[in-house]
Amino acid sequence: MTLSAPELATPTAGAPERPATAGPGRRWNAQAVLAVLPAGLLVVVAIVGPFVVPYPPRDVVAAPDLPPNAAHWFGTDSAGLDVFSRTVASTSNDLLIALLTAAVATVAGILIGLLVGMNEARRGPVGFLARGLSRTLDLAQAVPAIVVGLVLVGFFGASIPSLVAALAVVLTPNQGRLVRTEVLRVRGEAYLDAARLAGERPFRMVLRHVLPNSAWPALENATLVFGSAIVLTAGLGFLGVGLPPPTPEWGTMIAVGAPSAAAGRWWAALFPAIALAVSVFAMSALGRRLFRDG
Amino acid sequence: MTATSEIDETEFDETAVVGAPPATGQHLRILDVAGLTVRYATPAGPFTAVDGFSLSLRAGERVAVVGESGSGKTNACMAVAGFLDPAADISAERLAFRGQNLLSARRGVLPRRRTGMAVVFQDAMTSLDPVWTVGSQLRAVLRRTGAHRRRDADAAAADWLRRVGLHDTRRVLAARPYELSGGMRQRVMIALALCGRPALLIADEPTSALDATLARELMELIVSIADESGTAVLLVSHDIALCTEFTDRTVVMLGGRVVEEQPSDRLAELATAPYTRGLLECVPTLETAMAEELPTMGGAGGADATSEAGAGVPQAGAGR
Amino acid sequence: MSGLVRRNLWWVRRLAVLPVHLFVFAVVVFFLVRLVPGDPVRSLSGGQTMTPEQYEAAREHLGLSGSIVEQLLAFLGRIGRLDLGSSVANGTSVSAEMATRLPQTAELAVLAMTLSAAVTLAVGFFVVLRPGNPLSRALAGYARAAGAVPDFCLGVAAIFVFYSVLHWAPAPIGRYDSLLNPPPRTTGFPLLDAALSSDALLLGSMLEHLVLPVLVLVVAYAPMLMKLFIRSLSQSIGDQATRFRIASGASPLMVGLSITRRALPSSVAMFGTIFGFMLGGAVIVEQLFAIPGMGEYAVQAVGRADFVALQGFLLVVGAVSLVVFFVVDVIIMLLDPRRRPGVTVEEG
Amino acid sequence: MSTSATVQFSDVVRAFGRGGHTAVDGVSLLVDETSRVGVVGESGSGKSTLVRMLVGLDHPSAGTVEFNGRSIAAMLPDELRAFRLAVQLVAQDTTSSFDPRRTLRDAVRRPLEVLRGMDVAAADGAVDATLRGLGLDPQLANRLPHQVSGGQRQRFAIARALVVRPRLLVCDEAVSALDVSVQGAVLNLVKRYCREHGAGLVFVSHGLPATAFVADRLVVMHRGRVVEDGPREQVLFRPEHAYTRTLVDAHRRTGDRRGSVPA
Repeated sequence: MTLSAPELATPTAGAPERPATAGPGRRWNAQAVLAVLPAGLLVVVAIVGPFVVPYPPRDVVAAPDLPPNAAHWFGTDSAGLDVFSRTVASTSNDLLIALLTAAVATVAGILIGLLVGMNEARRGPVGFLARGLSRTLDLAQAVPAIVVGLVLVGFFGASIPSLVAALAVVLTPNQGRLVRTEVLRVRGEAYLDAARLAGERPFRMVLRHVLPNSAWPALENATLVFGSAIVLTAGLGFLGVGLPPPTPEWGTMIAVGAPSAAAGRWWAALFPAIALAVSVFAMSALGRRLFRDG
Repeated sequence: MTATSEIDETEFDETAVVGAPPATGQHLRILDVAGLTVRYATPAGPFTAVDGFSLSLRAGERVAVVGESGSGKTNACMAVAGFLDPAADISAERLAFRGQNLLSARRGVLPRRRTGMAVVFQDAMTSLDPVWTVGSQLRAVLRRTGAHRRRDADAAAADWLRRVGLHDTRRVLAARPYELSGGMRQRVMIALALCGRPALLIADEPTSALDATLARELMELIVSIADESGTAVLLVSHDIALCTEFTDRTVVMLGGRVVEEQPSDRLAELATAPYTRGLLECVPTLETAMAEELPTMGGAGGADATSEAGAGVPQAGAGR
Repeated sequence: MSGLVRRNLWWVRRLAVLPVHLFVFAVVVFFLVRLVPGDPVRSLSGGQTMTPEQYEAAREHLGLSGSIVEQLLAFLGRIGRLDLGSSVANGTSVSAEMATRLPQTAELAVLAMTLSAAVTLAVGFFVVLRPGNPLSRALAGYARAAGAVPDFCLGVAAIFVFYSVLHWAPAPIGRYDSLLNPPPRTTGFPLLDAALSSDALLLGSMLEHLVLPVLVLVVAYAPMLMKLFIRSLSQSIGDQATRFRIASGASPLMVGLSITRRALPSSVAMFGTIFGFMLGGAVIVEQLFAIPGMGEYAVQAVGRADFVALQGFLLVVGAVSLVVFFVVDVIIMLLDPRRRPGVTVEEG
Repeated sequence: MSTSATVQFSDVVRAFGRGGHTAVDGVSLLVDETSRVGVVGESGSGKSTLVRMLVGLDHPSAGTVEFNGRSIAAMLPDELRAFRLAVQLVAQDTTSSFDPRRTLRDAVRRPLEVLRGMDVAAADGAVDATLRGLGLDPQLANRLPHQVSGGQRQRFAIARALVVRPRLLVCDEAVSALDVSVQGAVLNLVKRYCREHGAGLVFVSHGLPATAFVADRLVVMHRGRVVEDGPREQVLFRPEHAYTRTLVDAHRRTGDRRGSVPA
């Protein structure tokens, strides 16, 4: 599967010099609007799309394999479902899964990363557990994400919650590793010593200094997690273990359209594929805008 | 390797000095800079880091460029060395090294070496390549200067280590930079810079991370090897005392401009610029250590020179 | 002698933890499979009523009898004998299946990764050294967009364009033309076997059938490597060490080697991860091109709720990935000795 | 004037890692609020490790470091609070000693809030007074650390240490990263604070003249050990250890060359 764990798991050695620019005073220009607009449109489509589509996305509405025409803008698939309506209606399912996954994986990743990073060097059972957890995060890389997703969803059934849970299991380790690397960096910074000298208690210190300074890469990465989640959801759909048909979902649509494409009827697979790529692009552009300089 | 007292002739030939007097190296002007200006484009408009810097250096001469942070000293010298970012806008009336115009040199992503010119930087730990052994790094340079066979290069490398005072050559040659102490790394860096027998060595704050003892040792080392091989030295430093002790001439920079140029040994008597005088006064010495209060600079300093007039100790404490 | 030992201790130590990792992984797989809800015996019998004896026999057969500790020990014992059990669905030996399928996938993965690595090196240097060039900007953009177009989209598009429209590629079914006979099995790797059998027709057909899947994998995965390599290469070029190399007068070749050696470790790590992924996870490409590899097996196993087959699949994939990671770690430690265990680098 | 603050090092050893190097090797040292001690030595001589143990950021592997007779490593929260109020540090690295995401004001105010339990308004008043005393515009405090110059940042670091009015001020390479034109002003501030408040000082630096200026007692460290400890004049003019002699000599010769230092 394309965008998957390795893509995300690149804790850059030595954090890039990124001064605290996330704060106020960021200037808005045409570029910024351009970065945020697609993601905004996507959300709008996801919310209102299912209500304004011309045909019911789950029903057979016309003859199968009609090429794009005035009545069916994107044509119909091999079962006679309207590709345009299904492509639009899929947005809310795919986006919802991806959003929830990105949120769960990021929050869990930050917590695990903090826990591991702060306790790894300790002696005693806490340190031992933290080191074990740290190794587990590394080992989690050994199995392809799509396979883990496949197994989990295959066994536990495909629904939005189970997909989110499975994808979160797959994607959390990367976020955790990313945060852990940052925590280890922050732990060496002199301002933690200064806080200790100011009498700060460990818990407050984590909250005030470690968390804000180490969670950043994971937040930036969250949009990539979002992209991976979309791609993985669609990939599972493509393999036939995603949301059960006739639920509109891009991966399932592409799977249905693939044999048609091999026979020269390109439209049933092309449009959902474009929708998929556009949403991943839109979100990564948003991520770059929100969490990076300039 | 024998120490020749003259610049390597084969290297000299490729940049034949046009119209230079056929004299000995002593009278040869090897570096000629006039009106050097370095600008950067910033969001807030163009920023001039160096403004009309001029300097000329004869073979074997040692010149210091002194200034505080933001004085443009490093920018000026790195422009000469060819190590400025391609984004920097460099212009000059003249910028020539051994008769070769340096301004026309194309600047790409990778800086180009200027034949006959070597540079040492402040931090040996980051300057030395961390993943290769010291021996391999020395060989990489020595193989280009005649020691083509590995055995010759190895012998020459060991020889150079001994010249910089590292006598445990077998261990040092096999070591990687992080396995050496700070002082040893600094010496390895000097050996690497000088073993290519450059005509000019540009040393950018070579000692500022070291304490006085080590700094002196290192400067003495640079000077003795440079003297032996007739290498000119351009020393860039904020340490005015060090500069005046180890060089022939001192150039003082402030805000991108040259404010003073004097023979080093008479800088204290001849200095006319108020900034130079202030700088000389400010340097903590064992003499001023006995004083009640250190002299501070008025408004002449850089961005930090806030008025000291009203500065006292904290008057209102917290606990009252 | 002791010097020899000390010099090699770093990779020996890394090798020594490999079995530990394998063991931990096996235990995790064991418990993961047992976490699956429902009774595998009941669901497999398809609702047929069983006598208690039949039921117990079925449990026994699946390794589900006895306490959890006994089950684990039996499970580990069987793994030790390389026996992965037999498929619940059709009774075939999982080990035997793996032995024929792993080479199929490995061949695909090795070809795709070799090509990706070559492309990455070439593109990386080009992009970093010629930043202003329009082609280099386009390539950099492609690398940044890594992953936005997933492999199944690329695969479907490739089949449409090169098979149905242009007719350049053969039908996306299997490894070779269905009219040809399979090569005699000598190494297990189909392409190698075909080459050894000197059956030019078969070899040609195989190569023809490989072009599209390999290209899809390269186009989908190489940008991830490229993105990372471009980043670390420009970091490495900007290093003080690079400047000092040039300043001290090393040859351009040596400067290039120095830059590359410092840039490579992070890309090598990513290479290993992607390679591991492909060995078990070229799932979608195998599905698309009907290649009988590991991924296809996993999809079938999930479809049939065949937990023995899946367990075996996970173990093989995990083991292969862990070995790949070991090799990657050793290569990284060779490139950058600071990463060897026990090496401390003082800061600053 | 107020309670005493005495830190006693007894045969302190600090070794790192399994069989790793020994940064501090058997040091016994007493510092209190009556003395202004300068500690000099080359990089790697164990100065920084000594400082970290002195302010309780690190603890010895053998021997004890005691504050007013109580081992710092074994302190209860209340004792630790008293210790932090009495002993404060100005650290070496000005760029990383402030959290890049928090304002300078937040950093300077924090010790008052935590150690003295002051509310934000009262603490802010005290912070402003301290900043003015150090020649800093209180408005500057609302900026982020990277928005002020290095010299200003170091003054904020001093303000953070002085805001609780410690009895013992510890400076670790506090001026090494500053331009000479700024160094003098900072050194003057440190010296004046100690004099006017009768506070003790431990000034650690590799620069001998600056250290000698603020200190009246000099301690010379070499390879983890204290090789010389005595009144400033004695160490400067009648050094006993060979290392001290080279060190003093290095400075004297530099001065000689400029023709301005008396023998």
